[in-house]
Amino acid sequence: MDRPKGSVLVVGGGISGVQAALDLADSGFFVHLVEKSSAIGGSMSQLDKTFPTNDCSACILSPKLVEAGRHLNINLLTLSEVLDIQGGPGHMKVRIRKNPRYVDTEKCIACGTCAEKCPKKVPNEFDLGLGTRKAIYLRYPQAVPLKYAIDPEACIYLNKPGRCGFCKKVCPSGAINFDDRPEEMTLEVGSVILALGFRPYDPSALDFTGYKNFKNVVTSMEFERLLSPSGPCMGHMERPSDKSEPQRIAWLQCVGSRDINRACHGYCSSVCCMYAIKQAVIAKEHSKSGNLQSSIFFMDMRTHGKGFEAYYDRAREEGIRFKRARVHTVLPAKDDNLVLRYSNEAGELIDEEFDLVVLSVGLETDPEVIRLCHDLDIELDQDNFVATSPFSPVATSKPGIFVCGAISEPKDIPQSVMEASAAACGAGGMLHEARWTQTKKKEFPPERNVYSEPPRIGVFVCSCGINIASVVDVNEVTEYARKLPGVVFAQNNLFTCSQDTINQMAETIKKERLNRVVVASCTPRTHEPLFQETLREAGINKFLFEMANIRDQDSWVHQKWPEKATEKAKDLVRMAVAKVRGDEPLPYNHVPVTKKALVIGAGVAGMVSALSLAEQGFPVCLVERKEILGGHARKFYRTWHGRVMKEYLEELIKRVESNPNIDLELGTTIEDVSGSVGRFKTTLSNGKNVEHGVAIVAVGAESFKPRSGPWNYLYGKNPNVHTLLELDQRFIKDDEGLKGLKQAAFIHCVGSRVPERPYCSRVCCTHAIDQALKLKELNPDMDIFMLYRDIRTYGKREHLYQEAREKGIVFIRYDLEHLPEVWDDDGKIVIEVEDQIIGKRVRLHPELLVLASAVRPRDDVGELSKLFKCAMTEEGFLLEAHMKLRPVDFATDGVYLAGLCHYPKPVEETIAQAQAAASRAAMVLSRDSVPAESITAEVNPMKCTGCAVCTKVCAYHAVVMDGKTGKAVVDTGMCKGCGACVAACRSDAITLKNLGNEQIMAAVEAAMESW
Amino acid sequence: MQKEIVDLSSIRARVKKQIEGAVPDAKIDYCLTCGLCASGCPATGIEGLDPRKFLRLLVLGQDDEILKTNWIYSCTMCQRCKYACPMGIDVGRIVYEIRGMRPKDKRPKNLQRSCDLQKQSNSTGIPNEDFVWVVKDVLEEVRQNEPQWRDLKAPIDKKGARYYLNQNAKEPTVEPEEMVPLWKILHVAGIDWTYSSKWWDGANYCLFTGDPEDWEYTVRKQAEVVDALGCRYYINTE
Amino acid sequence: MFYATLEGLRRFKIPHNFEFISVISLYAKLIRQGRLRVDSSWNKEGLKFTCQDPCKLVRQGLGDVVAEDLRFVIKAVAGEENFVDTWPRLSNNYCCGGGGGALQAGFVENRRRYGRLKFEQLSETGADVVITPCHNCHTQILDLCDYYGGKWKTTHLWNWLEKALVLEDRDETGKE
Amino acid sequence: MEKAMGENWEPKIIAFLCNWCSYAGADLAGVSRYQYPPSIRIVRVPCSGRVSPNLILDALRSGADGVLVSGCHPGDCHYISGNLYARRRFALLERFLEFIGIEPGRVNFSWVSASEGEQFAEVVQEVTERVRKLGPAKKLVKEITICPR
Repeated sequence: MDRPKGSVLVVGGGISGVQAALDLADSGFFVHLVEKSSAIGGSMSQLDKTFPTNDCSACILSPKLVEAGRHLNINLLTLSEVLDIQGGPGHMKVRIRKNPRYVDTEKCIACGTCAEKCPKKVPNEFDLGLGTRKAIYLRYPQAVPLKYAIDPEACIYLNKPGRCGFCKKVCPSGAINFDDRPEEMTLEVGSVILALGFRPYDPSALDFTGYKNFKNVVTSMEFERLLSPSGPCMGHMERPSDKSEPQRIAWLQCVGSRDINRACHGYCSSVCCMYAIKQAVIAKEHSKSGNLQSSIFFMDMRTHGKGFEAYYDRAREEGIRFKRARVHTVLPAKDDNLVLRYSNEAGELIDEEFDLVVLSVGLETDPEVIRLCHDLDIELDQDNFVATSPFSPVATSKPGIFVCGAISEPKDIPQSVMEASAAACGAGGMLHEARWTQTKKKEFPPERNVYSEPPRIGVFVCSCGINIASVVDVNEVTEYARKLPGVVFAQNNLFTCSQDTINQMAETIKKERLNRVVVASCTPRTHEPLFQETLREAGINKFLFEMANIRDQDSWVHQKWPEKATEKAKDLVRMAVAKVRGDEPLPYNHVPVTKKALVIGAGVAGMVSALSLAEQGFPVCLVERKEILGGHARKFYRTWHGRVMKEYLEELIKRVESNPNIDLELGTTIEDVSGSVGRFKTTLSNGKNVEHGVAIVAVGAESFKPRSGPWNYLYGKNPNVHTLLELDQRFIKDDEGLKGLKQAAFIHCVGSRVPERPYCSRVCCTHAIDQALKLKELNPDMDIFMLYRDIRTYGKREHLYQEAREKGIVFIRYDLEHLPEVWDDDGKIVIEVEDQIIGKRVRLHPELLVLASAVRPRDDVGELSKLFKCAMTEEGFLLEAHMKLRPVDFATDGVYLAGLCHYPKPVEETIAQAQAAASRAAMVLSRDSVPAESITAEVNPMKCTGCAVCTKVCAYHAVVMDGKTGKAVVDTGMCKGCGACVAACRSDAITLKNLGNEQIMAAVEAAMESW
Repeated sequence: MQKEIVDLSSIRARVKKQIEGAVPDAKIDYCLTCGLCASGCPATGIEGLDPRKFLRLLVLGQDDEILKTNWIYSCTMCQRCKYACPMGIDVGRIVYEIRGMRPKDKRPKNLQRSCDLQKQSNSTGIPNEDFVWVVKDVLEEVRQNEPQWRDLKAPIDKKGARYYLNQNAKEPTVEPEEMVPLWKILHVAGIDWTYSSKWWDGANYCLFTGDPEDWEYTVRKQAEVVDALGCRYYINTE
Repeated sequence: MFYATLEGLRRFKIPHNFEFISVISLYAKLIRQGRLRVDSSWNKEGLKFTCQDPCKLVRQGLGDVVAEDLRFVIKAVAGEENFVDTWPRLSNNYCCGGGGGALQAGFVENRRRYGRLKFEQLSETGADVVITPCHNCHTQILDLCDYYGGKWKTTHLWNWLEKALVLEDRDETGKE
Repeated sequence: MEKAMGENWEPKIIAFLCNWCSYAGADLAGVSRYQYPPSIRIVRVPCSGRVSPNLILDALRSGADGVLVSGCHPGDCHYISGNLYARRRFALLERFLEFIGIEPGRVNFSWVSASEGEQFAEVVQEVTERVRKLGPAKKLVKEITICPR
């Protein structure tokens, strides 16, 4: 067979698709990223904030989108759909239809003149119809690509040629093309990733929610837009009926989830509890009155993720009300208010009035995605999500096609991002022989040495059509620039970013022997990379460049003051010129990569990571403190899908042991670590030194054993009291004694969600219920009681909970105020607990009591985290670089984490995270060197007093004290150029290259000159 | 305050099992105890119960309380709880079964009597001949007093009529003039219809006593009558 | 009760050759077909109408379709603008509390307590007339109105339909 | 005194904006066409944590009537924690400014995220008004020499 294709198709431009595309493109594969709408960003771009960090969604997402949009090895196909996929792994032919945009993306400068003049208003789908947009529109303000598109259904001209056509008349760059037609194309790729996400459940069919009848009943997605600063009410949180600010908001949970009656969705949507809490918290922040009362009506509060339980606790402290009740029907009240009537646990009926009701709608698969999967012969599960197996969580039934994100199960953003990397690992790993075969590489001429030259500055002033020129007198600014010291060339352009102007700029740099360039146009956030590349093409260092933002921050915001805007433009140009004068060429830093990985911990996570890398040809050193492989999973009977762990584990161990690329170090721990990404040196306890480019930490966790204290429940005192894993041991051994039991009981949350361990252990509800079902398999007549606080069988696991109830397993809820009492009556276990529904105490006599005890971090994780300079959470789990978007990276580059040391998780998520860690590691290992920040800090040892303040403020541990000299030293490979150390230095001994105090002050002083 | 203790050394839950035997899709165990039913049930609080508590008593095998409570006669088996219940549990159906478990002599007398009468012909127990006489008498009165309705019809046992019309027993018994508007409407529309002189009552209280055989018997009788007349449609006025 | 026959035929698999229909659906069909012509101009005072959705006919019977038919007929008879809907409504409407044999069972206090919700819901509409297409509902709602001091008139639909009938093709003698 | 300066007097304000949030927020104000007074000159810095007290004082010394420092909201920092250092430093600086006789309100700190275009315009409006009320910065500022540069 031929060598496989070195390219991958990613379908879906949401966060998971974008992440998968970036991982692949950065590890040697060419990516075609197909997106149905006119811009990438997906559902995440519609969110206001994200839990549990309350990050602004657009802020953390945009950089990734911009990166994907500009990536040389990502071919972005917007307004496109997959029609058909033929062939198998390594060689697939994909037919794609690209729908017309009617706007030439090469020419569109996103000035918005077209939309301003367009007479046709239609409901804006990005705001879920709460606001309007024009027929020519940007999907959202930060859209990537930042190009307008015409909605052919709404456009007057396209429906009645000869009418309207205003956009074409006013477009300053001639970008409108009414003759655009759909195109079909065939791409050849090696593998495919489907990242098609979900759609929010439409509650219209649930008449009792009042969604169709009452304006002030909105879905959670609509409420996200009402909160968003870029939404229809610009973040002022107005309720739809009268635009007033709601003072009392209620959230109704499980709308379209956990409902086999009306919604036909038996699964839990996993994210709604958390997003409802987040919305309640954020709404409180938005409230101008400060008196907002937020109430969440729920069945089980499912805050099962990292940091979620603490978020829930904090929300309660902040006064968010949590009502364990469900409302049958939303009732109308005066002034468009709403009344919720609910029965509390005591059975009392209570009526409460609200100004706004938010329906926490679940996630479901879009029918179009279902159709596509049918066409592609990809197996779906009973809920129409793509079917996957616990041991290959991102592989579909079709070889060579992978999935990530909510297409396979409702899940949150971190889990989706994790899976995106895992899918990239799968899709790229199978094509590893073809790495770098289809990628493009930009070649630049050698750079001219400009050190000895006096500044010869060129200034390019952009009119941006009329966007700048209609307010700012660009000619005056150009003339002014020409006279500034050091400036030898100044020119005004209609569109500085147009391809011909760019080419001409490169010529000018060469012809005029310019050694510094200023472009006065739009924002550097979108255009700096383009112009910097032009400098490189013209043979000068890209850091000899500045931009003056005379559009976004001048002409667009001072439309009423053209004279002052012109003065300001001159100032901005003068500031840029003053700054660029001091700019020096900076090195394009690179760190050479030692092509080897160190994996610490040989449980399932460590072994999967190691194998994923080894099978792509990368040598791995796998270190395990015990003498055997397998870790925690050895004690584990089966996954909740019913797959026996032992079979999988034995196979996995065999593969690890027989892989020639894996160097096993058993009975070994880590003694010391030095270096940084690309060039770590680690000393093992057996005295060996390992040089490696990356490290994956997968050291697992432990099961909490309540030998004493409040959660003891006779553990260690009565032989019939077990932890979950101890019962698993009896299952593994086929213990006959279990069959004869008449009654068994489980107590959930033993040592989890309690003051000393305030997090949820995520896995125990599902594990305990699966065990109860196993007991029922052994003896269907056994009476089984589950004493629980909230059942957290998120996602598809909800089916298991339902099955348990179907089989007659009885669930009794308790809370911290009403703990179950357990005592020993002459060797027999007795439990008493209050059933809050009937208000009576029930007494149980189980012959087996199982404690679903917490998963706790290992005590020695702290030492390891210090060695790798990684942070830990308060609870003692390892802390990733960013909870939302970098779930497998540490803040320290080149170090990744996977498995239980990150947070308790079931085996399928452990495997996904392990594969994700391998993908991230492969991004480094697949290259000979990795780029490092050029704008880095620099210490002047003459001035350094050795106070070490800089080392404390550096979040990246890039500044360390030199033991010999007692002075601070910056590791340029690790420095991110934030400048925190510069600001903190008391003796002015640290500076940031091209952003030193002198340079910033040069700009400030220049600003003051004419004022 | 010590609460009552329920010992669950083994759950007997006989009533629950009996219901599950009769109604395989009763789904009692599916209950999430979310309380949505109780929030929307007009009978919540009556006799200290609500649909959720009621199901919970069944699950925990509190059979004595289940069999004793008169809440089963406040629950109208209206199925509004089932309508929105996430699990679609039909409390009304379960209540029906429990009503049937009560010995006939322990049931509300009038309710049982209505069904017993229904089994003879109609729920008020007026003789069929009286019904026929009342219809004819009222029709005659209208024809005489209202000249524009002199050709109004109220056929009984008209074989081959396209439509069969039932009659709630309340009207011929206590307010016979209430029958007339419908006759007029059908007349104006040119509907070819007929009553039956047997099993003409449109209500059916045997639906509520809990004995399926009674219910079946009465419906079967109605169906036989309609088919014997050869009507294409059976118009129900309830 | 509509449901008694509908479900009885189904559950006990009783053989039959007829189609079981509701008089409400029939009214609606006849009006739509033009076989019944109605005119709301009699309602000069603008009497406001609302209705009960009988559980046995709507939620347990033919669903929202028949409930919408009911509204269609009332609006045709009393004038579009004179119909005030309830909430909840259609298949989700409250049971009046008279069904399920409650009227016969004798727990009067419980039955009225149950009906309190129905009474409040109907009162809130401010309607002058409540149409009850089921005899059980009719009796219960009459009682609730009387017991709790309601201001409306509880009636069947046929009385108003008769009032609104257009009889222009018929002369005084009754000849067509 | 306010009258003496005239209605048309525009204060000169230097704004240090972090690249990732506030600068993006300022861009969004432009994209959304929120209008604000042409009283500020923006200096882009990687992180609000880069802005040392010296830079703020230097800006005042070189003639600015006011200074605005704006960074990411707590928790949003692109560099993990830089904005928190900035916040802490600013709290200390405020007291120092009071000590040397600079009116509160000349130096301002705010959080503006990349999606808060309107908020950015509002912040500029507010800061401009605040500084306008204080009047031109006095030579006092130019006289002090503090930092060991």
